[in-house]
Amino acid sequence: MARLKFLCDTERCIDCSGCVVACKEGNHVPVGVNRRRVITLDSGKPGEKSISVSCMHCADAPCIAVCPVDAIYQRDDGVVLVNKKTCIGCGYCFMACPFGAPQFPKGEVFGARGAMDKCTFCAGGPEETFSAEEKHLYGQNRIAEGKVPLCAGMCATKALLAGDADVVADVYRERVFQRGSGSNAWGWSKAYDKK
Amino acid sequence: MAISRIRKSAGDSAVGAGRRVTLNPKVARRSFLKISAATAALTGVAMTSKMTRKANAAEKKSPYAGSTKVRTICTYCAVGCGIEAEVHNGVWVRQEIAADHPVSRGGHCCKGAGAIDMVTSPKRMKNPMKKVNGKWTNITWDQAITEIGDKLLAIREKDGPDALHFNGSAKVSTEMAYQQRKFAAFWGSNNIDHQARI
Amino acid sequence: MQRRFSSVVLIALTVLFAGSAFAGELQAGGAVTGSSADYYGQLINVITGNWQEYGQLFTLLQSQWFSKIFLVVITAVPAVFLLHYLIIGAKHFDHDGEQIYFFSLFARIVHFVAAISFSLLVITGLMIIFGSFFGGGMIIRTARYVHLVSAMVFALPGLLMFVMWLKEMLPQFHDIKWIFILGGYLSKKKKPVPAAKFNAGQKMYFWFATLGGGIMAYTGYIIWGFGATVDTVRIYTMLHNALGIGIVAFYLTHVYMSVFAIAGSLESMKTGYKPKDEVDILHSLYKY
Amino acid sequence: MTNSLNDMRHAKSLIFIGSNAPEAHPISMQHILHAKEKNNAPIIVVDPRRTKLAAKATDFVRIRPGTDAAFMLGLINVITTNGWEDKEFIRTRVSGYEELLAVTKDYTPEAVEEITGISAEQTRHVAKVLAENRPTSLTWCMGGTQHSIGSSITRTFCLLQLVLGNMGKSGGGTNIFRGHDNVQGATDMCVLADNLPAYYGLAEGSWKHWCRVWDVDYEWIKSRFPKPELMQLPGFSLARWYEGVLGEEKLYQDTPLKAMIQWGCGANSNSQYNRVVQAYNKLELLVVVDPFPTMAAAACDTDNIYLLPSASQYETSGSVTSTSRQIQWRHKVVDPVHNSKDDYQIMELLVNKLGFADKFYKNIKQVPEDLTRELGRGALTIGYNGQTPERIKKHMENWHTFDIDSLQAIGGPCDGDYYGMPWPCWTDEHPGTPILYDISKPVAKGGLPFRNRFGNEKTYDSSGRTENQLAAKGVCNPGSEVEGGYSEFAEIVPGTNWKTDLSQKTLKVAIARGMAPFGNARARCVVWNFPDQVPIHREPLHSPRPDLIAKYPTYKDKQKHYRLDTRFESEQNPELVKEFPYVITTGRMVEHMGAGAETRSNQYLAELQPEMYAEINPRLGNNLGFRDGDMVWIESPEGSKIKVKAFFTERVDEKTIFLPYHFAGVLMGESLIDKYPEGHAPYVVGECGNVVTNYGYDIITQIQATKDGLCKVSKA
Repeated sequence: MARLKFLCDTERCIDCSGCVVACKEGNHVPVGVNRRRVITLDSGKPGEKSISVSCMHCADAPCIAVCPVDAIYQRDDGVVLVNKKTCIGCGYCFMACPFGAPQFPKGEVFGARGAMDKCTFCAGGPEETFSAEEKHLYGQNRIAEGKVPLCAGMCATKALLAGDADVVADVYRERVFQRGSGSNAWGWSKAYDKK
Repeated sequence: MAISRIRKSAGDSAVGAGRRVTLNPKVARRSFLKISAATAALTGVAMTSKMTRKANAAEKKSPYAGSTKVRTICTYCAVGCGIEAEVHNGVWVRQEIAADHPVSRGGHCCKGAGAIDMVTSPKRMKNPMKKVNGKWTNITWDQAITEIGDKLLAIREKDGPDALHFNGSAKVSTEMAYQQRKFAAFWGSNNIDHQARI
Repeated sequence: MQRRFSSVVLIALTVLFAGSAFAGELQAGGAVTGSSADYYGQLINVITGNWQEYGQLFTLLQSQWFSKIFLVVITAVPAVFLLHYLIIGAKHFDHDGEQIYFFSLFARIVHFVAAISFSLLVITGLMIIFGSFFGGGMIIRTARYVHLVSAMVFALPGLLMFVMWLKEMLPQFHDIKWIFILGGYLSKKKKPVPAAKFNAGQKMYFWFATLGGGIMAYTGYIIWGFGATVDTVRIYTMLHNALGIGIVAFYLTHVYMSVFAIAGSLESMKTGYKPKDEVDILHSLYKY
Repeated sequence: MTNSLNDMRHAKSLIFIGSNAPEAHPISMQHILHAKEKNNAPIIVVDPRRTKLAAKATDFVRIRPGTDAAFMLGLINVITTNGWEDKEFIRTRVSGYEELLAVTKDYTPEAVEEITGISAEQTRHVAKVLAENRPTSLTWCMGGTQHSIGSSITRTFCLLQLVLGNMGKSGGGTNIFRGHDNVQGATDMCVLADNLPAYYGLAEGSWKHWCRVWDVDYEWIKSRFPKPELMQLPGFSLARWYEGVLGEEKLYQDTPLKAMIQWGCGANSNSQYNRVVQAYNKLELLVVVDPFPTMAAAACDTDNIYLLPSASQYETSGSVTSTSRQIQWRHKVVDPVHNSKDDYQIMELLVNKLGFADKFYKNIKQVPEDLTRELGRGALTIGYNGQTPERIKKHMENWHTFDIDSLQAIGGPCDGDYYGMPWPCWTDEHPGTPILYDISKPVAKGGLPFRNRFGNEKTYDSSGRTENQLAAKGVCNPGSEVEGGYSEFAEIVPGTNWKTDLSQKTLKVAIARGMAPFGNARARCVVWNFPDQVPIHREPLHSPRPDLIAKYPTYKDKQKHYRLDTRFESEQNPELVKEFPYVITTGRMVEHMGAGAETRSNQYLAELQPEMYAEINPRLGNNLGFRDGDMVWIESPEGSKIKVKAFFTERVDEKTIFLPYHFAGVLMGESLIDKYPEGHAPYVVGECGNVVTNYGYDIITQIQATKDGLCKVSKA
């Protein structure tokens, strides 16, 4: 069974936030909830690197493990989804997540957190596919349409790859190989410190 | 550690009876992947889109039945990225990935990814307006054009055409830009310029 | 004492501010300056913290241990008491004989308000822990709200009880002896046990309920609003759960004692009077 | 751009000067990073800031703002002293080279270090990298142009590419990334004070040419102007139009400006924006045509203002020209929303009202296609005639058939065409010109030599040397009838030349003969009609280096410069730096665009970048005694000031302060958010960075010098 994965190539990510807005605009995510975001390390310093982060749809997802109401589940293709009707907004998944992916809109009662919202890999949710309810609660179900998630599809530099884990890995491997293959800036001259 | 509680079956009843589409295991995956990976590396584009697309071909269905796709161009910078706008019953419902555009290959920055907002933003002007005694007032197009035109003609009469300056735009189409320059010429002044100057 | 008081103050604060904004919402956190990336750079520290250390520990405990331990506590403790009830049985005292005025009206009201809210806290707390059993959703969401309201309600009587009974609840040497003989509950004989107004068991429950309650209230407050760094929230959640285990155990004991093990003690708590022989035996050191 | 974004994939090295592609042109990075990865192309970024592009660079060169020309001349110095120049290219296709060398010999790496702050070693290193990795793609943006010597700076960029022989080659070229989506198209249509469409200028012949295209009587157009000489006098420029309203300076027209139509122009990209606001309030009539209210709506206190809601670009159609000179058709997605009208409708209403509709729309039956045809009929200089609406739309429909590397259609209905038919596209069959000045291809297949525009021979003032301006013998496009240089085509149709022959017979004849209609000449190093015939370094008007002002003084004051006088020498004051010690420079952020009226009205973009700030080096901030996040006042020598949040970052050095310029809605510390029409204020407002950008304008183009002013900073 194919497993769906994200991979962000930091050599290519330029911190343009295209993925962030593509996700929000496509799925009508409310302001304040970030299913995806770009993080820059060493901003303005030598060695500055950016990376786009969202739910990584972990194989052994800690969020699923800690959810007290089993609202989070994993599909056969590896996509981790939340059932917003079951979710109680306790925030345990957020504490368990190494990527800070779960997001909580403000609820109405006592400032409680609303149901958890996170990246769906553009695969909608447990409601009926393409139903108005699915769209309202989770956004588009592009996987059902046979399309890639918006963030990766709209990535400016194709830094963000999404799709079958094997293909993603192959593409990335090929890129890394290509970068190291030359005899100029990245190859021998670098290896032997030739100026 | 968490394996014990991960539901492996997508059809689990607790999750709801919703129809979920997963990748079709019948596709001879390995050989097919090789091809798509090669293409991906060649173009530098995440061609994995093809993977999911083809694998799901049998179950393909659109949430917007009968919608049309309009190819258009992003309105922000001069790179000229392609946009595929999906229009359903006269409404721009969503922005599709223009993966075949030769320059952008579906890519957008944050501005272009939110291009649809140009149409949907609640901040858009809704009616012609003028200020009356310091307060904004809605007026009709007729009134606006009549008042503006009369005023312009009066100024032209009194001070000549050079009393008008026209700031044109780099945001309009080439045809419109051409009309702006032509307008100035027919008005009788060279007082026209646009953002390229600055 | 210092700590105790600070937690008392915190309980009061919880009551004061609970209804208003739980300001610690993540989205509002952090000064927003510079580019988006810097913003998120700041944010991510707030978000994932030291996952390797605390996140992983939390995941392990939450996924593997807490619910199991709670399950053990809520099944094993009643089971032990069932055995006790069957083998040793309840203690019966003379409710028609001489009565001693043991609890003032004020104390009784305070105790009942505390009892109801505390029971709700335990019940809703357990509902959240076993949320999947109930299928989550609206029921458990309501349970969370009730949990919050109960905590706020409990804060006042908790605080009053603490002040009211503090002196009597301070540990004394005879408490050790009481613990050694387990309060005499393992024998059917009515032999005076070393205890003043409150025995060692009650004292332990008292401290769990008040001091522990204070910690529960504070940690709960932080968890509810994510009012600290994620690492702190993780630690507090673990603390909240761990302490909850003890509290639930003592709560069950208290319930068993008052409802089953000592016949008529529920009545005593209503009227304020205890039979003289009960006091002589179970609170032999009490000076009336 | 002489080449295209996709062609940058073939570059063997890339140098960016005053360009921050990841923020301003994010999608171009796809191709730039491809060159870096696939060709191992070194990326050299020359900028006062360590930008996001610098994060992807192999070499980052920190330069003092406004000294780009000195650095370029220094590179040429190193290249020529080491013999790394492309001698054959220079011999055959470049003129005035000796005169150039006479200037560059003074710009040794050490002299350059003194001016720019770039170490001599780094200058040598960069020169070597460029020499060893050809072709080099050179890119500049507003960082290179918005200076008082902007026109000289851009010329030095071209000169570097000529010396390296990188012009007209795939992977080389001077690739200016244009800002707005259709700034190339609008410039080509010359929405400019000093030109008629397609750069025809304002000469009588140009007017007559366009009158023929418009099918109106030249005498009638002439009668529309108050005086015939005003037809040939450039109007006010966007950079300084407000001076025409304020009346504080001498004007070269009889009346001050009293009315203003601002059509799709945010205007807070104008430097000294507070003066623009003053002008708004002095106007008798201000018409703002825009989908959003723009800052003008909030800045204008008087009742003189009208807001006309135009539809967005997605609610109308027309062609747009990208930075790669590709012409694409922007199809209409939906009908105009609310009570807005598209640009064409509004123009029609206005023209009808003003009473010249019959003449204006003489050739126009179908909008916008007939406009495309009409402008194509006239815009022969830059070859806008081959791109018919039908062809442009065909390209859009078949964009998947174009190859990403060559941009040429492989099979399909557009077989052989280059995507978007980059101009010049001389005829209906011409594929477009993907790379300008490329003599490796026949003209009919998209090749071109350098244009013969300034005569066939010239005696230089500086050296007294006379040089032939046509290309050397044997240098021409394949299939050229004349093997070598030749002049531009004229008199094929009597009384016309290739630019004015509306029958386009001249173009067809030239191409049939394998020749370029505009001749085959040399690229000039000496521009005898500019004040600096060979570009040299001149200190910014407001220079932080008073010691260098004496050595590299600015120009004499310029009279009659777009209907105004522009101060140069009299504005340059060596004492200024004592009171205003920090250099101020401005730029873009990726989340916002231009004046920001559109993007600040988008909730998601507003969320990502919600606040105006000033980038300040932590060392400078600490020395001045304020902390990250404190509010600071930034004051300009012109007396204007803004209150912004200090953002500490090492992107800028200790002498430079950077401001993004997209914000508006707050003016000199006072929020104007309540003055927007109710419900139309953007989600985020902020101080306009351009309030504190300094006086200073280029001597040729009058572009504003926003990148090298001075300022002082104090805690608010």
